[in-house]
Amino acid sequence: MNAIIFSAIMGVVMMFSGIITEKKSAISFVAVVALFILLAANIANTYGLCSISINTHDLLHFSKFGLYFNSILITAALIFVLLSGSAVEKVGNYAADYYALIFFVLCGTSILTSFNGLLMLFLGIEIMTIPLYILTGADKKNLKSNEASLKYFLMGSFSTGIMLMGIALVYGANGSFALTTPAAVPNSAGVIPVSFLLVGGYILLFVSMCFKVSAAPFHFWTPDVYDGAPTVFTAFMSTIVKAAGFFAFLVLFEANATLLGPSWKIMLTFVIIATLLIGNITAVFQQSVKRMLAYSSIAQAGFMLFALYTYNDLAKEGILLYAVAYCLATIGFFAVLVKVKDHSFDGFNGLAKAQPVLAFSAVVFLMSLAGIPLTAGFFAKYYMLAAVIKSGGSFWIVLVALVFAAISVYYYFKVIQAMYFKSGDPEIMEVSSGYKTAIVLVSLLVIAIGVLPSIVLNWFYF
Amino acid sequence: MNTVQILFFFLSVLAIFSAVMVLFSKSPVHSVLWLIAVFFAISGHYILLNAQFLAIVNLIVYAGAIMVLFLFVIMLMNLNANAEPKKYWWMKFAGVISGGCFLVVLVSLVQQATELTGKQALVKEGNIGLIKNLGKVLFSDFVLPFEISSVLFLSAMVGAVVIGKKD
Amino acid sequence: MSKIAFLVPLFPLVGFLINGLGRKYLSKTAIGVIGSGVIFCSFVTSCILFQQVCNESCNEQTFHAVVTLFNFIKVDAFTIPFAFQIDQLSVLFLLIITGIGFLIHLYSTAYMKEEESHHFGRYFAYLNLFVFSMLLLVMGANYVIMFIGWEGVGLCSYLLIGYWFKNNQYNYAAKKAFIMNRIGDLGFLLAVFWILFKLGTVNYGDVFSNVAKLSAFDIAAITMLLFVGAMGKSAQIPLYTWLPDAMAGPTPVSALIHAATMVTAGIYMIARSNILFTLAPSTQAIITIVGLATAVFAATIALKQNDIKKVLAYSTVSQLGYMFLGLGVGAYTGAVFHVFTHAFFKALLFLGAGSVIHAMHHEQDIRKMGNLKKYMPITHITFLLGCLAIAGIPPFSGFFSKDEILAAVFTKNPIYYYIAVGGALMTAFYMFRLYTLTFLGQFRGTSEQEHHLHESPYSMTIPLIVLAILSVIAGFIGIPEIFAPDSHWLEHFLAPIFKESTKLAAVHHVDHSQEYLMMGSVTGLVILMILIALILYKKYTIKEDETSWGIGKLLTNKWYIDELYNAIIVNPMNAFAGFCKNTIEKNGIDGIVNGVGKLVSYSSRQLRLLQSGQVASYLLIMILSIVVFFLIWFNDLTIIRFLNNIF
Amino acid sequence: MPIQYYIYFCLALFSIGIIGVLTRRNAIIVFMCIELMLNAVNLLLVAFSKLHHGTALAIDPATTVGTDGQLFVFFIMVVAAAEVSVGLAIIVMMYRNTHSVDINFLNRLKN
Amino acid sequence: MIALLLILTPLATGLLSILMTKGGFAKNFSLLASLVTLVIAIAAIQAPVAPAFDIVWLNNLGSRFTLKMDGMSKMLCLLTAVAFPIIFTSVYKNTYKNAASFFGLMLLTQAGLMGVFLAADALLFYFFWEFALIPVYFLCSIWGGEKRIAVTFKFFIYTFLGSLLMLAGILFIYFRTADHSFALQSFYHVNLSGKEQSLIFWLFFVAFAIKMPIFPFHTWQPDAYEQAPTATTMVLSGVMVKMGLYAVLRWLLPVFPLATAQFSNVIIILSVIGMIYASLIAIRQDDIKRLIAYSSIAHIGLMSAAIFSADKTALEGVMLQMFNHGINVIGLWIIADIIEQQLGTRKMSEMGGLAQKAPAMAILFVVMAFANVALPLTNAFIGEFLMFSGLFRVNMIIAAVAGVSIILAAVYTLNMVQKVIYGELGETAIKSTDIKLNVKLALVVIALAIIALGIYPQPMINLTNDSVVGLIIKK
Repeated sequence: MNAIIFSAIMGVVMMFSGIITEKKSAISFVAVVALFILLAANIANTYGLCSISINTHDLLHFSKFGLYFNSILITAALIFVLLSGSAVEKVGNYAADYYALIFFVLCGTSILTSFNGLLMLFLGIEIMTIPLYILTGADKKNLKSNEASLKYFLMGSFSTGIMLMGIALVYGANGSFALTTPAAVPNSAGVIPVSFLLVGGYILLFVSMCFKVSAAPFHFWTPDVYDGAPTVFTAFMSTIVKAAGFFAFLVLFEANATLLGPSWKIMLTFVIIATLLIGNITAVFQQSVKRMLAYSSIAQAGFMLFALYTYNDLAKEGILLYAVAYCLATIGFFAVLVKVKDHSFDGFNGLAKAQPVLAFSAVVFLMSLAGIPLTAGFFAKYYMLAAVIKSGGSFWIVLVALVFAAISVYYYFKVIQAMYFKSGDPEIMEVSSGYKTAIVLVSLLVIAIGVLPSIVLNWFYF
Repeated sequence: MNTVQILFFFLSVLAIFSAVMVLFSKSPVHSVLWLIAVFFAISGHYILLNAQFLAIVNLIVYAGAIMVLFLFVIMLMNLNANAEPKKYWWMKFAGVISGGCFLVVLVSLVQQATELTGKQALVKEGNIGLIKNLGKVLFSDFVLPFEISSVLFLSAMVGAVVIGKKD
Repeated sequence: MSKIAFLVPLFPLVGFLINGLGRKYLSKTAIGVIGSGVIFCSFVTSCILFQQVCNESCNEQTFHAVVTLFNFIKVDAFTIPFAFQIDQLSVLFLLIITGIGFLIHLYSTAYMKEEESHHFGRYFAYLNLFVFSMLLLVMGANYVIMFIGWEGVGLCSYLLIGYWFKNNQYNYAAKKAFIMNRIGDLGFLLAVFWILFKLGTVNYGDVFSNVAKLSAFDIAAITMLLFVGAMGKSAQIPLYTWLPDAMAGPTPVSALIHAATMVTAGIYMIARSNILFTLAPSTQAIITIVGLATAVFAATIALKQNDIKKVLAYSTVSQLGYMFLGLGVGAYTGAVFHVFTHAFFKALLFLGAGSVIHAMHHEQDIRKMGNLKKYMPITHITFLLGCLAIAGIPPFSGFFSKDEILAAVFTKNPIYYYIAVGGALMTAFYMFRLYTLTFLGQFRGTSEQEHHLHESPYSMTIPLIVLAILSVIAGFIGIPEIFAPDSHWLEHFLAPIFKESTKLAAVHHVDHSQEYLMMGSVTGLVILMILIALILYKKYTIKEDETSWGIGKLLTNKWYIDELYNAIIVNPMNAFAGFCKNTIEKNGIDGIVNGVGKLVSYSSRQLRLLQSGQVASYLLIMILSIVVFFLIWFNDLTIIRFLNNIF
Repeated sequence: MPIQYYIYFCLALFSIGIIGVLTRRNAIIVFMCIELMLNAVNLLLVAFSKLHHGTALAIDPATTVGTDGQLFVFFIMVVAAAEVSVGLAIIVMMYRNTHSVDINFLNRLKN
Repeated sequence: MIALLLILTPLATGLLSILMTKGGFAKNFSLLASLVTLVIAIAAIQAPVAPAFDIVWLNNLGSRFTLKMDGMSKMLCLLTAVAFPIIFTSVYKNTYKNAASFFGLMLLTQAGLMGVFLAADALLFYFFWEFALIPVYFLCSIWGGEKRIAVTFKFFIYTFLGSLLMLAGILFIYFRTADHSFALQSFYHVNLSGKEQSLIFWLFFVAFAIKMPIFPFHTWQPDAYEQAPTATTMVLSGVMVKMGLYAVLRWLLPVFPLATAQFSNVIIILSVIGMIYASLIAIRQDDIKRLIAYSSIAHIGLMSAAIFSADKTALEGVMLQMFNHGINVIGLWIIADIIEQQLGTRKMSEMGGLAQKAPAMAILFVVMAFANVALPLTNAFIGEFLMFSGLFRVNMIIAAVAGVSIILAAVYTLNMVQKVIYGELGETAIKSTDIKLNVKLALVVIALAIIALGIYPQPMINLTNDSVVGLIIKK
C-alpha cells in the first residue's frame, strides 16, 4: 500500500515542484529524492516495518513476491532517473509534469504488483498506460512522436476494449471479479463442465495481456511506439512498464492457466515462437538502433513468456532475475543511446575511441541483453530455459529459443562492431563525469549479478 | 411476446441500426449523432434492466459530455466535408470479414455454453441499480478503486495540459 | 658386448649438429674433416662390432644382441624400446654404410669444393644426417626404429636432391621423391600397425618368434604392406619414377643414397623379416614378379638414356629389381650379397660419373662426351672395372652375386630365369654403351670443355680406386659351391639370420653341370653384348634432330610412365581438389552456412513488411489471431494429436 | 430475458465497433467505435450483474450480489472519460501538426 | 589453490594490462605475466597431489566453483602456459595500435582457456567456454585483416550457437542427475536412456565439433585464421581448438557412453572425410595462411577420429597430440606471419627463394613443416603413430583411408616449403631479411620441443596416463 500512496503523493509533489522552481536539474533532484523515499517506503512495507494499512476489501493482495518485484521496478526507475534525468529534462518544457506522469505510472505498476481482482487489474493497467500515451507524445513538435502517441492510444484503447470484453465474460461466468474461479460442480454425468464464457473471457484477457507485454502477434504497436517516443521514455516504457505487465500477466494466469486445458500450452507456444521469431528476425535488418531495441524488447518478451509456460519456482525466480537483468541492461543502454545524436548504427561508429567508458558500458549492456555468460542477462535466460526443462516441457522449444538467442547476438553485436571496429566521428552530447560514474556502476552491477545472481535472488528469500 | 420483449427488441434493433449507421455515415458529425442514438438505446436497456443510475450516468457522461467533446473537436477541425477515397476497399473488406469471424466465433462459443441455458437476466426487478444501493457499496467496499481513479484523472489532466498547451 | 653400438649412429649425429649449427663459422676444411671424420669413426666402431659379431657368432649359433637405450614409446598396450640390434645382417650393412659412406664423404670434400662455405656445411650436415638415419634403419631392433630411419633417409634424400634449391626443377624432383616414398611409407606403417595389433610388439625377436600366432591372411597382408613400403624406398614398379629424377642431387649423393645405401633399405627390411615373407608365398610370388618386371623394364629404359646419371639410375632400379627377384625366390643371402657387391660397383660407377661430370663442368649428356680415357685415366680404369662388375663378368663381384640370384630363380621357374638373363644382357649392353660413349671414340663436347678436361684430385680418385678394388674382389666372400665347397663365407655368416626361413624352404641348388652351363652361356652372351655395344657406339657422332620412333621413342621417353601417372593420378586428384576447394567448400558447405545467414536477413526484410505502419492492419492481425486462438481452443485435441504424430 | 439475447446483442455491438475500428480511417471515428465497444461491454456487464443478482435473489431477498458488476461499469465510464480527454488531446495535437486525422497517413513509423 | 592461481594470474594481469596506457610497458608486463603463469603451471604439474580447488558458488543452482587437474588438464594447461610466452615473444617486435588492450585481451583469453581446462563443473565449464571466446572476438575484430569484422562475426555466431546448444544439453543432464548438481562426477553418474543420450549427445557434439572444427562444421575456420591477427590465430589454432577435443574427452565420452558407441562410426567417418577433404583443399591453396588452416583441420580430423575410436592407445595419442599440434601449429603461424610481414603477401605463387635471404628462418620452417607431416623424431610422429595405431585396431579400412592424409600432408606441406623458401629469389622476397632475435628465440624453443618430444615423449605420455585410464574405466 505504501508504494501506491507514496507514488500518487510524489506525483502530485512533482506537479507542484514545477511551479516552485524553474530549474530543471532541481526538479530531477526532487524526483530522485522522491524515488528514494518511494523505494524506502516500499522496502519498509516489504518487511512490515511501517506500513500504512487500509482495508482494501480484498481488492489488493500484498505478497512478498509482489512487493519485492515492486522494489525492483522502483529501483529500476531510480536508476533510470539517475542516468537519464538530464535527458528527461530535455524532452520538452514540462519536466515536472513528465516526472509526475512517471510517478503516476509507478502508481499503476504498484497496483499491478499487488492487484487481487480484475477490477484493480483494469484500473492498474489504465493508470499505467494513460500517462504513457502522453509521455509518448511528449515531443510535440516531432511528427514521429505524435504519430506514435496516436497509434499507441488507438491500439491501447482497442486492447482495453478487448480486455473489458474478456472481463465481462469472466464476470458472466463467475459472478465476481476475483482471480480465482469457484470450483465447478460435476454434472450428472460426472464430468466437470467447461465454462465456455470463462474460457472465452480468459482467451480475450490473454490476448490483451499479450498486447501489453508486446508478445507477437499482438506486438505491432511496440516497434512504432518505441521508435517514435522520445528515447528516454522508450527506455522507461520498454523496461519498467513491461516488467510490471509481465508480473500482472503471471499473477493473472497463475491460477487460471489450467482452465484452458491443453490449448493453453499450444497458444502459449504459438505466441512464444511467434514472438521470438518476429522479435529476433525483424531486428536483424533494422537500420536504427532504437528501432532494433524495440524489436529486441519483443524478443526478450519471448523469453520472459517462458515463465508463463512453466509456472514453477525456477520460473518465478527467473522472471525476477529477468526483470532485473533486462531493466538494468536496457535502461543502461538507452542511457548511452540518448547521448548519441544519430540513432542509426553508423551513428555509433568509433564510439569506443571517443567515449571509451560509454562504449565499455554499452558492451556490457548489450552482452547482457544477448545473454552472454557472466552478465546478468545470461542467468535470466538460463533460469527461463532451466524452468522449461525442469517442467519436463517440450525440449525442442528450448532449442528453438536458443537458436533465436544466437540470432539475437547478430544485431546486438552489430552495435559493438560499430563502436569498436569501425572508425567514425560520432556526435555525442556532453557527458558529465557523474553520469560516467553512474553508468559504469550500473554496468558493474550487471556483471556482478552475472557472476553471483544470488545477490538478487537471496533478497527475495531474506 | 410481452412488452418487455418488444421493448428489448426495439431497443436492440435501434442500437444496432444506429451503430451500423455510425460506420456508414460519411460525415463525422452524423456519426456522432448516430452514436448518441446508440447511447440512448443502451440507456433504454439499462432502464429495462432497472439500472437507473447507470442509465443516467450513461446519458450524462457519454451522450452529454463525451459526445459533445467529440462534436466540438470535429467542428474545430472542420472535418465535415472529409470524404474517404475508396482506395482501401480491400482493407475494409478484410476488416468486415475478420470482424464477422470474430462475431461468429464468439456467438458459436456462447451457443455451446450449456451452462447458460435457461438463465435469465432479471428485468425490471431488483434494486441494486438504484443510486442509493450502489453508492453504499461504492463508498464502502469500493472506496479504494474510487480513490485510485482520482490518480487516473489527475494523470489525464496533467496529460491534457502537457499535450494541449501550446508552446 | 655391443656396449659401443650406440656410438655408431652417434658420431654422424654429432657431425650433423656441428656442421649444421657451425656451417657459417667453420672453414670448408674443418667441415670436410669433421664430416668425413665422424663417418670414419663410425666405420671403425662398426669394424669393432663386426669383429665382435664374428667372434661371438662362431661361439654361439643363436647370437643376436639387442641394446636398449631407453623406452621410446611406452603405453599400456605396448612398449617400443629405442633399441639397437647388432647381428650379422645389421653389422654387414653397417660396414657397407659407414665404409662407402666414408669414401663418399671423402670424395665429396673435393667434389663440392666450389660451393659456398655455408652451403658446403649444409651439404655435409645433410650427409651426416643421412648416415645417421640409415644407421638407425639398419640397427633398429624393432620396426618402429627402422621406420624412423626409413623416413629419416627419405627426408635426407629430399633435402639432398633439392640441395641446389634455387632450381625449381630439382625441388620438384625432391618433392616427388619424398611423396613417392611416403606412399610406400604408408604401407610400411600400416604393416607396423598390423603387427602391433596382432602381436602387441614390434621387436624383431618377439615378432619372429611369435609368427605362429598370426593367421595366414595376417602374414600375407603384413608382408604385402611391408613390400609396398619396400617398393617406395627401393624404387620398384610402380613407385620407381622418383629415383631417376632424384639424380638432380649432387652426384656423390646419388652414389651414396640412390645407389649404394638407401634404396637397398627395402631389401634389408625384407631380409630382416625373411621369416614372415617365407611364410607368405603369395607375397613372395608378387615380389618375384615385381622384381623381375622392374629389372627388365628399367633395363629397357636405360638402353636409350643419354644422361650419364640417368643411365646409372635406371641401372640401379634394374639391379634393385634383381635383388627383389632374389628375395622373391627366397634367395635372401643372394639378395644381400647382391646388395653388398652392388654397393661397391654402383658407388664406384656413380663416383666415376661424378668425376666425369666434375671434369666436364656439369655436362651430363653422354652424347657430348667421348674419349675421356685420354684425360682421366684413373677414372677411366675404375669406371671400366665397375662396368665389368655390373655386367657380371667373372671374376668381378657382380658376377657372383648376380649368378647366385639367377641360379635361385632358375630353380623356381626357368621362364623367370630366361627373362632375367635377358635383363642382364641389356645391362651389359647399356653399361658398355655408356662406357663407350663416355670414354672411347671422339670427344664431342665444346672445345672449351676439352680445354679444361683434367683428372680429378686425389680425394676423388682415392675413393674410386678403393671402390674399384672392392668391386673386383668383393665377390669372393660368396664363391658358389661349385667352385669351392663350403667357400660361401657370406652364407655361413648370415645363416643364423635366415635359419628359420631355410628350415621352411631351403633354396634348391641346381646340379653342377647345369650351373656350369648356365654360367658359361650367360657369360658368353654378356661378352657378346659388350662387344656389340662397343662396335655400335665406338664411332658414334652426335646427330642433330635425333628423333627415334616406335619402341625407341617409347624407350627414350621412359615408356611415358610419368605422363601416365600425371594423367591418371595427379591431374584427376588436382582437379578433384580444385572441385572441393572451389565448389564444394565455397558453394556447398560454406554456402549452406552463409545461406542460413542470408535466409535470416532475407526473412528479416520480408517480416518487417508486416510492420506496415497501418493501425488498421495491425488490429486486423490481432483480431484474426484472436479468432485463431478460439479455433485452437475448439480443436485443441486434434492439434495435439497432430503434433504428436509429427514429433 | 434470456441472457443469451443480451450476449448476442452485446457481441454484435462489440463486433460492429471492431469492424468500425478496422474499416474507418478517421481517427475520431475510430475512437468513437472504440467507445461503442466499451458500451457494448458495459451493457453486457449490467446484464450479467442482473443475471447473478436474479440467481442470488431467489435465495436471499436482501442480497447485493451483482452490485460489483454495475460498479465496474461505473469505473469503465470513469476510465473512458479520462481516455477521451487524453485521446482527443492527442488527436488535436496531431491535427495541429499535420492538418489531418486520417490514420492511413500515420506511416512515418513502419517496418 | 594453485589451480585457481592458474586462472587468476592471467585474469588479473590481463585486466591490469587493459587499464595501462603505455603499450610498451604493457607488452613487457604481459610477457612477464605469461612467464609467471608458466612457472605456476609447471609447479602445478610437479605438485605431488593433483591440484584442485573448490568453493561455494551459485549454491542454489547446484553449481560449485570446482577446479580439478588431472593429467589431461595438466597437459593442456601446460600447453596454454607454454603457448603464450612463445606467442608474446614472437610478436614482441610487432607494433599494435593500442597494444595494452591487445595484450590484456590475450591474457584474458588465456585465463578463459585455463578455466576450460580446469573446470570440473559443467556450468563453470560453460562459463569459461564462453569467456575464452569473447576476448578473441575483440582481438580478431579490432586487430584483424580487411574482412575481419564479417569473418569474426561469422565465427562468433557460429561458435556461440554451438555453445548455446551445449547449454541446453547441460541443463537437460543437470535435471537428470541424482543430486541436481553440475559437478563432473554427477554428470558421469547420470543415467540417461539411449534415446535421450542420442539426442543430447548431438547437442554437445555440435558445439564441440564447431570448435574443433571438424568437417562439415569447419568453414568458419580458414576465414577466421586468415583474418585474425596472427598472435590470435596462434591461440585459436594452437590452443583454442583443443578446447573442443578436450571437451569431447571430458564431457562427451564419459557422459554418453551409449550414444558414443552408437555414433562413433558416423563421427569417425566424418572426421576421416574431413581429413582427406581438408588435405585436398590444402593442396590447392595458394594462400599460405589458408593452407595452414586446412592442414590444421586435417590434423584435428585425425584427432577426433582417434577420440571416437575410443581405443586406449589412440586416446593416449590424442592427448599427446593435443600438446604437440598446439606448439607445432604455433610455430607454423609464427613463420607465416613473418613471411607475410616480410613479403607483404600471402600468395605462395608470388613468393620464392626466401631461403637465400633468410636461412635461419628457412631451416626452422623446414623443421616445423616436417613436424607438420609427422616425420619420425618429431613430436607429431609419436601422437599420430599412437592415434593411427589405435584407429587401426578399431577399423583397418578407415585407418588406411585416413592414412592417405599422411601422403597428402606431405604433398601440401612440401608444396608450401618449396614455393616459399626454395626456388629463384622472387620479386617479393628481394627486400626481406632474416628473422629477428625474438622470433628466432620463439621458433628455436618450439623446434627444440618438437625434437625433444619426438625423441623422448615418455614424460608427456605418463602425464596423461591417469586420464586415459579414467576414461577407459568410466567406459
